[in-house]
Amino acid sequence: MAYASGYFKTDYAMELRLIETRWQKVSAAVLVLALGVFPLISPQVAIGIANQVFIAIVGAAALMLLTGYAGQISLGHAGLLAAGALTTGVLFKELGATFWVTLPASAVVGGLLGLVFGLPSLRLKGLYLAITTLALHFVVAFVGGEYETRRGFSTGILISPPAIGGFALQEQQHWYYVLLAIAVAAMLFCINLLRTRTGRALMAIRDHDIVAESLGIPVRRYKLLIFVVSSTMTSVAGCLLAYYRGFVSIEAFSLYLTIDYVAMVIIGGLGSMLGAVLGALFVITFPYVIEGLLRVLPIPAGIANEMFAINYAAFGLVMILFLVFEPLGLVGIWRRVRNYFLLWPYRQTAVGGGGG
Amino acid sequence: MQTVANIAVLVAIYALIGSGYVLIYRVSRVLNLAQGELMMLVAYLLFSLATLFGGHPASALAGAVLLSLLVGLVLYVVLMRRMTGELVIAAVLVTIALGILLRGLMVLVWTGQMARPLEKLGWQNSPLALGHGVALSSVAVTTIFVAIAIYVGLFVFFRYTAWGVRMRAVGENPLLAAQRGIKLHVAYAMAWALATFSGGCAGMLLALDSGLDGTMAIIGLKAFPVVLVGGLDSLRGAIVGALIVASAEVLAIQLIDPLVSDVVPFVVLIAMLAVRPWGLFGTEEDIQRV
Amino acid sequence: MAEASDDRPLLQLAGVHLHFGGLVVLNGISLDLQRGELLALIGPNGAGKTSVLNCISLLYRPTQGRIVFEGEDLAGLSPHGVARRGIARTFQLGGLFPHLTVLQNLLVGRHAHFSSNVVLDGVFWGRARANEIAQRAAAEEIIEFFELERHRGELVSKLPFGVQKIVGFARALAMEPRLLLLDEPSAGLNREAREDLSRFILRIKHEKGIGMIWVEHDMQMVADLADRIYVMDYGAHIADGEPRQILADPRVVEIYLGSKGN
Amino acid sequence: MIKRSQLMLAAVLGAFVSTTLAADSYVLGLTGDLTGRDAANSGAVADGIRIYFERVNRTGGINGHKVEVLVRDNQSEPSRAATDAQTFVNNEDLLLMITASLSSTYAPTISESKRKGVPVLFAGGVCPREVFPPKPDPLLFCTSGYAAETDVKFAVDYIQSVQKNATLGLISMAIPISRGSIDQAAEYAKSKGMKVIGHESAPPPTANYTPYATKLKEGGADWVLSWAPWVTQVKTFEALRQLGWKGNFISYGHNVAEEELKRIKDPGFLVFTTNGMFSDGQPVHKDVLATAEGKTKFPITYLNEGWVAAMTLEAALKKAGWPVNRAKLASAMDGLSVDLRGLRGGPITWTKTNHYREQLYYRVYGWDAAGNRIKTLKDWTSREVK
Repeated sequence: MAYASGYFKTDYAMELRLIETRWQKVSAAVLVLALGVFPLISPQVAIGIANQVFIAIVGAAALMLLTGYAGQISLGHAGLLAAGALTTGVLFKELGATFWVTLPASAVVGGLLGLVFGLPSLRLKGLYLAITTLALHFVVAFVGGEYETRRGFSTGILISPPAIGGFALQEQQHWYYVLLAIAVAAMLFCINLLRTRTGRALMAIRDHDIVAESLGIPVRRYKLLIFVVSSTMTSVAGCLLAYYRGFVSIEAFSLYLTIDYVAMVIIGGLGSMLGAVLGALFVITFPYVIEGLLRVLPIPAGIANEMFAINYAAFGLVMILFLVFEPLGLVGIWRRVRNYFLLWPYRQTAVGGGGG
Repeated sequence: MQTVANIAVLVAIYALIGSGYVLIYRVSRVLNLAQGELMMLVAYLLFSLATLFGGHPASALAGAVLLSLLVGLVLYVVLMRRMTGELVIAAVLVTIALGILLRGLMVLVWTGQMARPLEKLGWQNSPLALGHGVALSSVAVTTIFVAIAIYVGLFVFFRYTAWGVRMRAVGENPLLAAQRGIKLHVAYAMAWALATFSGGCAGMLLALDSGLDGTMAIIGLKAFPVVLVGGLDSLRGAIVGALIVASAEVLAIQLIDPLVSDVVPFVVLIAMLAVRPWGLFGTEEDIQRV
Repeated sequence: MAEASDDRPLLQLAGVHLHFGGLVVLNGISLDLQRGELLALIGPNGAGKTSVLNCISLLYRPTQGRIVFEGEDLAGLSPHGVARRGIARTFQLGGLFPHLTVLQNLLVGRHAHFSSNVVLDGVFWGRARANEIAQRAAAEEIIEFFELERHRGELVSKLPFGVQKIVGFARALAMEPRLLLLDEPSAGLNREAREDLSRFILRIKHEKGIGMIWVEHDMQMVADLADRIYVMDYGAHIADGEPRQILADPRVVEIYLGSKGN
Repeated sequence: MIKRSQLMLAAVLGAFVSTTLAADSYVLGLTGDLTGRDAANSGAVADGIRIYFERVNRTGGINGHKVEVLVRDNQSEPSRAATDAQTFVNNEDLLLMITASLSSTYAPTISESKRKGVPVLFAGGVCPREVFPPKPDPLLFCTSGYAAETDVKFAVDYIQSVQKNATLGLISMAIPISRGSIDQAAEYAKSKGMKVIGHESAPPPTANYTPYATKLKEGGADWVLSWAPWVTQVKTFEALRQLGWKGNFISYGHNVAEEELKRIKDPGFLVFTTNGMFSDGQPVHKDVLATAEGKTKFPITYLNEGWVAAMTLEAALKKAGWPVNRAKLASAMDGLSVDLRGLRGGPITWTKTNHYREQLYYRVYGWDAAGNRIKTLKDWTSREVK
């Protein structure tokens, strides 16, 4: 993917670099700088949105691995997020556990649940798998709800901010850097996974599971593996969400949350990690943008309440438009725009997009 | 005895909602997760028509029925037609998104408040004593009869009418059906219209019995385990599924703990998915196809 | 690759039956394949040739009979276990992963030769990185062998069908098998591509000493290349032996003429 | 393309700017269930507050400054409420958050308010435990009518005062707060020597309430008590009547109760409430009617709860003066007493030890079939809040 002429690869190790050309180095540096400076110059609200985006990126990347790359459709994402958050809440409330205990514990619980959520994938595909994971979501929600009610935490569990070496993580700015680091780490993990053996095996299973099997890939083991990996990541995202929000409540993990995440990977563009990032960014910021638009437009105060119904309907509409008119998602648009500028001033139809 | 009557009513409701899922799935292999919103929409349309023609309840009802068919048709032509040939899951997501859109629009148009179409029609939902100490509301009794009528109608339609047979053929093998000159889009559009109609009937009857608000969409989702237990592509399955789920639910309320009733359908569903994922009357190869 | 020195056959099928419901697909197929032998499997459409391959790679489980590879009964294995024992195959329609590049497809073929795990892959550390570089070099040899250099980075779905078939062949060879199952590799290829294909098959036989079962319709190619021919019809064995002798066999001629007459 | 992105940018900036430019007015933030399943309650509270402050602003504001209420919708979903609360507390000018939605949204709101020391007023829905005596949270205040435990005890006492040996049936919605309160009602009624025939709990979306009603009827209940969202209460009652049940049903009077009594017209359907109904015809009721006419999509009788909250807030802001900050407002709210002029049975009084109120006043309303109007079955009865 060399953009400039005069860049030559001299061994296979060079091909494994993520950032190759000078142009890429420059743009990466600009991106790092922009991300680093952002919380220093932005209002609190914007930093808060960014923080939500970072957590969503972790969850969306996990779902992208599972659905976009391994082809396993899951509607249990909210249940897995809930599992992580709930593990955190329970350990905090019952044992007073710290962040260093709850985070790994959430990961373990997520992994185990991933095994349970993944078992149906050995027999079922597509729609039926989606429905089974949906059913499992309801089981998690029921267990969580019963726990909260029976223990008298019916309006949710309040959680103290995580303390890292006596420093409590409370300010949006501080959260920003922590969550940014985690989101970047999650992305790197996924990108690495996808450019190595595991990732190729997953994509092989997605494209042609019988062929993959006859090439020596233990398909069943890989299906379970990716469910476990994805669920662990999701559960960790749930743990982060619990700390970031400062509360855990099973009602926060409704089916709509699953739909949000599915929307992220679809709108972003299935089969692309960049898509997971763009999707998370889009879905999280969308309501704020619509709200901002409606606020700029002259709307009589009397129908202020309708604004939210408009927001809600608009989300549905945008999702429909993406599914119908841009099945490649935001990544598809991004590639077209990029190719346009790469080839400018020559007019040419888009070349096949290999990257992402 | 009252328990039996209660089960019968719930079976009728679930079977009606379920028929909406089955009709679309059977013909076009798309799972319509906007079913709850569609039945809610039809119920609201009835409410508006009832407000308009308060004095003519029959014309309001007839209007709502016609509109339900039209809504299904328009939805297919404008939206779902574009999803033919796309990934199944993409089509399902479109229906989810459609549900979100519809719900937002309905709040905009009708607000979130409880609407009571029965009053607007000028009717009374008086209790009917059915003997042996059994009583049901008149709308509940009507629901049972409507469910029977619609199911009989659908069976006759699919077995004996030319278009019914064609729609079945499309469901079984669209390629072959198209080669035989059956217009796929017409069959799909009819499936959507019929599904909106029968689901809409459930919505209207529920609204007539106990009013109409935003929660109706969720009731649509509650009937979802029903069709999965019965088999997504079988009308007979929808009846049996409704029977199983409704009985389990009512008996759980009656004998165990009302709190369990909410989970029971999903427990039944998970058991079914573990043993026979394609449902009692579903076709097995569907699993490979999707 | 350990060269076993025993003179047992590489692969042995003994009385293999395959039934689907009431349908008899294979009816008592028995055959032996020696190391480095090129066995052509011929017969009219529906004779059950591909089913034989599917039984060997365990995509179908034989209803009855034994399949022994290098002295090991395959019955207890899974399909991926069979592949790891050294049996590779190609597919009639290519069976490629359309969203992967040629290089990635070959690397999937080398899956079993990696020794990393998911965690190492994720952090791209140590063995994972070393593996990627080493396997990349191995894949590059295959690319060179099949003269696929200029297609290396292309998505396979964008390649012409003929090239796709070669990539499928290359992917199977990338597995470093001792037995190669070829399912109509020449179908859909033009003459020039068929000549390339013949060259590859011969080079594999002579340079790598891999045993091959080759399902083929092109009788000219079969006559030119095969060591031995095995003829099937209606799931049963008709004849086997030297190409010259088999192609002259009246029963074989009748099957082919008869099937053409239909 | 460029145009659209510019518009987008303008919109986003606009959103930020509009929340930061309002520094010369009192800025309050309301997060409520405006389109979710509690919209009829919460939406009306939000409308009441909005309409009240519109009038305040027209007539010169408070201490010469206008009141700006930023409104956000949370659909009673905790994650949306968390986002709303976060947006509010990060708005430097915002003085106080108002919440009007189901209790599921309280935890995130409280959690955010603590981070930045923003006082919270619970203006609709149940009051959280943290506002009750003896040690209320210094930042949390509540004006809403509900009081869960005290409510159901009053109702049980009322039933017993009407019928000594009633057999009591109980129905809740399967949400924690409702289930918990009805459990308490069961315990309390048993301790009072009543016969209690179980506790039914219907999930939020229920297609048919008849199975629950059947169980209550067959259990032989002659009184049924419900403390739940309105749908569960009224649909269970209607299902009971469909079964031919002849007993009395008493349920908590949410702000929809007045319209519902007029609709149902059943002498056996009673509501107990802390809010006076508009049928009382107090001057304040006429004032609300005149002010809100044509400004809300809800029946005006729904607005009482919002009006109470707005009257209280007005008093608090007046007391806090100008300039004001979050801490100053919170301390002004400690030790505030607001005369509600007949919207409730008595004033709202907050002290350092009580951010709820010291006395609760209940009334029981029912339907007078002969007079075809709402009638008061039991006049204001006060209960000590402990």
